[in-house]
Amino acid sequence: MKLELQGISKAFGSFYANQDIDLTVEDGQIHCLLGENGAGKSTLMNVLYGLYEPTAGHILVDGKPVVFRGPGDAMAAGVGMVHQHFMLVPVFTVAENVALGAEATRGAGLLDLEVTRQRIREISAKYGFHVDPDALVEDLPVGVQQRVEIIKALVRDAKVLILDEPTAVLTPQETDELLDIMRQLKAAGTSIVFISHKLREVKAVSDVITVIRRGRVVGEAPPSAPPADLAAMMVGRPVSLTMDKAAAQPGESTFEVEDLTVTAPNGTKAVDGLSFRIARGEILAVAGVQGNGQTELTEAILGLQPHVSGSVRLEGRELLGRSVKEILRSGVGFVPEDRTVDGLVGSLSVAENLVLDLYDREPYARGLAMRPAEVRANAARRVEEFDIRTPSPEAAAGTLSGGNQQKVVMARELSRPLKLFIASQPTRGVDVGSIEFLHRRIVAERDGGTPVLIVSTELDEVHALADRIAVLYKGRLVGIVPAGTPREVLGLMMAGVTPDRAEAAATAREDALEDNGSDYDGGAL
Amino acid sequence: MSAAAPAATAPATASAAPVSWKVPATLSVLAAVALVVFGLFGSAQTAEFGISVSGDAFALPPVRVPGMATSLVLGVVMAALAAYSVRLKLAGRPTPGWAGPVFAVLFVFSFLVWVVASARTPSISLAGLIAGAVTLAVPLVFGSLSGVLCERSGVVNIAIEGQLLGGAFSAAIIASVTDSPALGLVAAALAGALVSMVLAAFSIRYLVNQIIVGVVLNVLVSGLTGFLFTTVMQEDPELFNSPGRLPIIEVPVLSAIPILGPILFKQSVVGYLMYAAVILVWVGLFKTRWGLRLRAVGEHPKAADTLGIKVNATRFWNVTLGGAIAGIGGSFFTLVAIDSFTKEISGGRGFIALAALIFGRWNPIGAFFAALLFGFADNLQAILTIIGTPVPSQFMAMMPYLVTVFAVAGLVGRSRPPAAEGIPYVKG
Amino acid sequence: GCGAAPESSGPEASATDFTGCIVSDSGGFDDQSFNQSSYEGLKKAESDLGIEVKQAESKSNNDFATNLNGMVSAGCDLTVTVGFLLGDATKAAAEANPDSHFTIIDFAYEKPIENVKPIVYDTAQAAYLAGYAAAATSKTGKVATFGGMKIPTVTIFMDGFADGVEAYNKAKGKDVKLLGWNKKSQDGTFTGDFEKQDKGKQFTQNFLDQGADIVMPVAGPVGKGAGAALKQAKAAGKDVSLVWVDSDGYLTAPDYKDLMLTSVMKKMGEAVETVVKDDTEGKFSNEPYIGTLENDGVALAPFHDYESKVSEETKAELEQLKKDIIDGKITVTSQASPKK
Amino acid sequence: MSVLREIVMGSGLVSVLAVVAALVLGGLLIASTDERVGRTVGYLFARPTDFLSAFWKAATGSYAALFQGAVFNPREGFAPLLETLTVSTPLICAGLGVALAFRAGLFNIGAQGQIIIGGTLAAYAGFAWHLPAGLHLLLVIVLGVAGGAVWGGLVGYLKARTGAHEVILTIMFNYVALYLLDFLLNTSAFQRPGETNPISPRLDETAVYPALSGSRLHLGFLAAILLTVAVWWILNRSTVGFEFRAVGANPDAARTAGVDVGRATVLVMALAGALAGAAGVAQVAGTEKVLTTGVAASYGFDAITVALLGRSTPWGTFAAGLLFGAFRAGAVQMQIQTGTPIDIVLVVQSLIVLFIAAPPLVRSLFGLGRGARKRAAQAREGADQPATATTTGGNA
Ligand SMILES: Nc1ncnc2c1ncn2[C@@H]1O[C@H](COP(=O)(O)OP(=O)(O)OP(=O)(O)O)[C@@H](O)[C@H]1O
Ligand SMILES: Nc1ncnc2c1ncn2[C@@H]1O[C@H](COP(=O)(O)OP(=O)(O)OP(=O)(O)O)[C@@H](O)[C@H]1O
Ligand SMILES: [Mg+2]
Ligand SMILES: [Mg+2]
Repeated sequence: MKLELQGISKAFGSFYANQDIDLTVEDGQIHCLLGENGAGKSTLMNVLYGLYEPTAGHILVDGKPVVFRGPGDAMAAGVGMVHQHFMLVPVFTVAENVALGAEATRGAGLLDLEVTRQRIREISAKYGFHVDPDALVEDLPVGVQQRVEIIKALVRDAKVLILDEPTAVLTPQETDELLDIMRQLKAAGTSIVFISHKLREVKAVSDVITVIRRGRVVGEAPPSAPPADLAAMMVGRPVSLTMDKAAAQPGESTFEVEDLTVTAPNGTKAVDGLSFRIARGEILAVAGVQGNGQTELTEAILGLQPHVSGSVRLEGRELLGRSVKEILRSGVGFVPEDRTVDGLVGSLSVAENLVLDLYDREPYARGLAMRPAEVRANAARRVEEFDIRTPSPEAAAGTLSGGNQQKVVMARELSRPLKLFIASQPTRGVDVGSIEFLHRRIVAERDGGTPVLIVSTELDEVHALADRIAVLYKGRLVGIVPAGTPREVLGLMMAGVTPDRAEAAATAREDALEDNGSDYDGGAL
Repeated sequence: MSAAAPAATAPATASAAPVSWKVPATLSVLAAVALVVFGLFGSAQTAEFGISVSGDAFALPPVRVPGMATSLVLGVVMAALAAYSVRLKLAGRPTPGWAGPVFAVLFVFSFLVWVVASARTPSISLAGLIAGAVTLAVPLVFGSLSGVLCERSGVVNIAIEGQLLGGAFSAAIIASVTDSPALGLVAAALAGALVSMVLAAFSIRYLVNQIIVGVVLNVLVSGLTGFLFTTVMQEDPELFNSPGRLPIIEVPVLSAIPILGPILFKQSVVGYLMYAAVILVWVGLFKTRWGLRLRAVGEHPKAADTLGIKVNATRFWNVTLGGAIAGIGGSFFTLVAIDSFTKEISGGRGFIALAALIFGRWNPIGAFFAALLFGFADNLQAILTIIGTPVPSQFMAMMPYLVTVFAVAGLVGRSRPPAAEGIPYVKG
Repeated sequence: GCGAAPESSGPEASATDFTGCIVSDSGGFDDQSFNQSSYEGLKKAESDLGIEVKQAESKSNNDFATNLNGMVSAGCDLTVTVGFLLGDATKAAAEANPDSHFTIIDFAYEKPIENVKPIVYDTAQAAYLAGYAAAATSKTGKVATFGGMKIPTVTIFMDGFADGVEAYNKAKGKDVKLLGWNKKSQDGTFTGDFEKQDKGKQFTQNFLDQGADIVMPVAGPVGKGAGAALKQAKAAGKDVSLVWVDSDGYLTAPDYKDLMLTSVMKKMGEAVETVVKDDTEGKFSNEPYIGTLENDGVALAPFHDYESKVSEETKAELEQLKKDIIDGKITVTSQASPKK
Repeated sequence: MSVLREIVMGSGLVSVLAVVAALVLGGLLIASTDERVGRTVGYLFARPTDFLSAFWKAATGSYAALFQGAVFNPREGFAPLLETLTVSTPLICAGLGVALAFRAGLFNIGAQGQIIIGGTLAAYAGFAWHLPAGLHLLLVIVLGVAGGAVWGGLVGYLKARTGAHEVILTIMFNYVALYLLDFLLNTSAFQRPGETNPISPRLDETAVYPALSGSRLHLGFLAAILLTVAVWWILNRSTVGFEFRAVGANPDAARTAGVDVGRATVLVMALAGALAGAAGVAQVAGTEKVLTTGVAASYGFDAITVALLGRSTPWGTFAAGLLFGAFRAGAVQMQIQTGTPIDIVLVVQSLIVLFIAAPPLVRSLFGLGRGARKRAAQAREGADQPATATTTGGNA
């Protein structure tokens, strides 16, 4: 199926997220969209999928103009979409999620899930998915959830499949598998629109690349184009793709975790006998696929997890068993992985969020009374220092853009004397400029002599920040490796392979991997 | 194809769950109470339980049990269960699912034997107790089913009370004017649906906080029915407030089965509708396309939207349907229980229904049993005051409410509402 | 609407310029109990005597004082207040407005007030007769009563009823049991409010299940629930009957008239009308009115359809009991009886 | 703050129009059941002016009476306004309790029970003990407030400990409180000597709020103002208030920031109960001066509407309390003067709340339409109500 977008514009109020965009996706083509945060990629795809009505422009399917009044129309026309944020009902089973909206019934509206299960099994067999139709989606790892999303599209006979940042949450291995699947789909005649920030993948799989900047198409490029050129096209200026920082000057180890075990509510050990140390002036980055115990590890250190055993000592003081407040007071800075859930109170002002864990201390409070003037003064300082783009410090934090929300959290946590700094996904969803800034702040904190624990699923970020890298798999420590460890090795470790075996396997794989995929190692874009 | 594809299933390293002391501790305390209070300090009188009411086909003789001895035996069994639960806990394993209900039944039985044996007239009709529990539960069940439909589709329904009251009023006035209780039933459903439509319109179309709308609708319906009662119905009760009653329909033979017969096969249309509604809503919610979509818009409206499901329309019509169901429940007051309307005839039962729905974890069957538990406790306290307990009547009247608090705090605990409940869906 | 317009619509002329007013307690004028009876008495005075009537329903206790003040300023000559809850408010209003007259139903003051006439009832006397009649009529040997809330104006019915049953047992050497009220412990079965009629029905069903065949609900509208349960039982072939309270249920609750053994009447409407009449004639006094069997303020209603089912012997005994009570040979006691 | 902002943003006009719309609808209802209107409708086509004038008279007559009962009448001047303030006192206090809990993400349906328990303790201290003036009243207030606090705090404790839903708990506790009071009023300790009516002795003169002479307005209203200020301070200027708001808007983030959510839950429910307890004190030591089972009237439930109408802000609640107080006070006069059933006031009240809550509806009714849905969305975002509190099921 050939899909054409002609002169598409989409305005939100007076702001144009897409302006006069032309895009043609040929039959059986993998068409890649590149662009920085907020460039308008998702908006364009939402228009294509019938979720947004375009302000101007047409969509043509096989040369004929079509109007999509809703996703139903788009699906009927053969367009399927896997959203950036998964559109799965967590409490439904895989089969229920797949059936939803296109249910097979046995008269009288009775669901016939068996039909759906059968289809899921067929598709799973064809593409090598391992998906249990009766598993609850909320119990599944993200990689599998993503396959469910793809199955949803395939079940509806999608001829054009939109994949919006499908690899953001996957391990390198899972990513490779997904790329394989995409090639198979392409071979079967499905067109794919693929959105990703990771140039390595884009180059590996796409037939043609379109770059979007500030809502406009700025050019097309072949997959063979050098990464630096692509990055420059996206951002509109030359970009340095590597982070340079001075070598660490580790001091004594003041943060020690010993045999830490966290039992999840369902009885599984989310963190299983973990031991490591971090020295002053050192960054330990924890890599691993989401859901392998990173969340529980950081939350256990902060005292947020109920069933914990082992020992966590900071400067010789045991932290386990203390309240969150005591732990924060003892000098732990904490950036949670999901800022909107755990980091910010969206309806409170930026100023209030900047003292969210300091509100009852001098100078922001005296006794029971808070001191609004101090809170305001602090806000003015931090907004300035961290370049937080907000209409005013009194604006509700929830109205800021994602990157700026993240800066609020970081500003708060980095604005007091720390003895330990923990940050999960410190730059998730943040644009290049801000990433650079936040990374520099983290490194500065390290250089000030604070032990730093970073958790990130982005290998690029791990590489950029880490002095040492720890890899978690199913709650266990697979190993701690030095900073320069190649991503292939890390990828295998993230799948549970021990460091030495991973190294061996990675060397073997590298030879098999396609052309220029491995010479490009950095690239925060 | 990647050669190293790991099996992509959930990591399921089963190991020692963090079993809490809650269940073993609760069971132990209850077993001790049963043994000591019901057993050792129980009355030695013989307790008599009637299991047939006159009219049953095969009238069974009442069951008589010695008070103290029975309670002691039951107490020992409960203590054993509690000990088992404690042992499992010590071994780091949870108490099996069957233990709770079994224990509850034993406890209730032991309690019954104890109170009956120590009453002035140590004899109660078990059949009557249970039949009455169902009767008292009827409006609660309808009310909580309405709540299930609304909240499962994402709209908080505090207006159950108003829906019941509106249903009761319309049933009375329409049945009176048309001389047809059946039409009254239809009118009740329509009135409930109308209340619901206001709830839906304000919360979906105008994005008004759903709790505000619910609370206000209760007041509105109360005021409106009160006003019309005074100005219209009271002016000519013959014409406007004598709806006649829906007949009790007995299924021959089956209705004569002891205990079960009267509750299952000797009901008014509304009573049968209740069972039908519970089953239909359950099947509908979990086994049909309609239910799948309904639950989807209540859990993740955006996902439903991306699959071409009209979120707000789905919500609107299901909230309306819920109102219709509650309206039918309201007709119970004026077409079944008695045959006239008075102000506030629903007497706060909408709020109990709300509690039952949460207690029943947003599940029709759960809500049904929660309502039944409430009806049981309520009827039991009534019967106990009749056979004469030394406990002051006001404390007996508290029983159903205290039982609910105990059940919710002690046994049920945290429950998970539909994820998108209370949050209006705005596209884009 | 397409009738002809009337030529002129002058105001209805009132016969006197006397204004009679009434303030309810939170039960409201449709409580099918004392508010309603009193209100109907006043309405009767309106049509019989041509007085002007104003009414104010109280939604809560807070409204009492406001309503009373409103009545006074609306120029009420006599204001009827209903129930002990209005005791304090009536006293205050009466003392503040010595020229206005008041009468209060079901409540008497320790120290009489110049311009307030209490109307109280020794309801237990009539309930005693009802209890005797019920005990004599019961086939199962069990009779029952229940209340809406545990307040003296309710329990006085139950006390009298209990004594009547007891008197029958003593006289006949029988053991008719009373369910739902224990006079000694002053506790029993209550539905908890005067609203939930379905609960009244269920409670009555429970009484039937426990073997009772005659039930006296003392619960305002909730009594209808009892009627409904008994009607259903009767339809199922049971021989059951109802004892109504306050008014003659045969007339005021016609739905259940074929169940109506008798009623314990407390003639508040008549009393109110009399007080109004006296006042229009300038004969107001603050002398408490105590309704008794003697002055026919309380009475046992006729048996109506049950005339043939109650034995002549019982009727004669009831006559005798009534005489004995009037003569003071028998005193029916209740904690809630008005003090003379 | 939100009231001011509203006026500035032009929704003050919408509020006025909402009241107008509700009054018109209520007027239609009053008129349609009026006797004279009923008669004129019989010859509507023959002489429609009769009908219209009867209609107009019925509606405006009722509202004129309402106004005279609530604000001003020629005979008594502004005395009715004092009555309005009196009636609004318990509404404001209990409304503040509901609002405070709501801001912390808790839906407190339990004000009714909290008023009852507070009122009971306060009344007992007032009639059973005989103490010097000043001290006596102080003790009455302390006991009443403490009673409400315990009753509310108990719900908070159960929720924090077991996760039981506060909606269930508060509903059940209302009933338990009522029956407890019913029981107490049937014991001689709570009855008047020599009587068996369930009504307590009058509170000692030393135990009641001093009243403004010639009216029922008592010092409890001043207490209500002080409490409004206090709640405003707690919510906007104190560290605990900061905790409450954070917990209410995002309990996860609050927990991560070191707030003890369980402790905050207990504390906020106790404070909410204390405020409702103050409403109980206003009842027994202010207006009624005795204890009966009707001590809470329906204030506990009205308080929910008052709080929500006031957008759960202290001054909004205060204003909504005054509005409802005016309606209650006026309704009494309306009933006496025109015989309009008092229930109509409930209808008008609820219509006003519905209209005020849905500005787009009012705009379209008055032809002011502009992007109804969008503005509604913004209004919702701007509202100070936490998202979590709009579910019956948040397990904060
Ligand atoms: N509903 C909306 N209302 C207003 N502005 C919007 C809306 N949706 C998106 N935008 C704006 O449109 C721009 C494009 O957003 P879009 O989500 O398409 O970016 P993107 O290219 O997908 O970015 P990312 O790489 O972060 O996913 C952003 O500036 C965003 O703020
Ligand atoms: N639904 C919306 N309604 C109104 N404004 C919105 C909406 N969504 C986003 N915006 C505004 O659009 C701007 C960009 O938001 P978005 O988070 O998409 O930006 P971004 O380009 O991805 O920024 P960042 O890189 O910092 O994440 C912000 O100022 C935000 O307030
Ligand atoms: Mg973004
Ligand atoms: Mg995007």
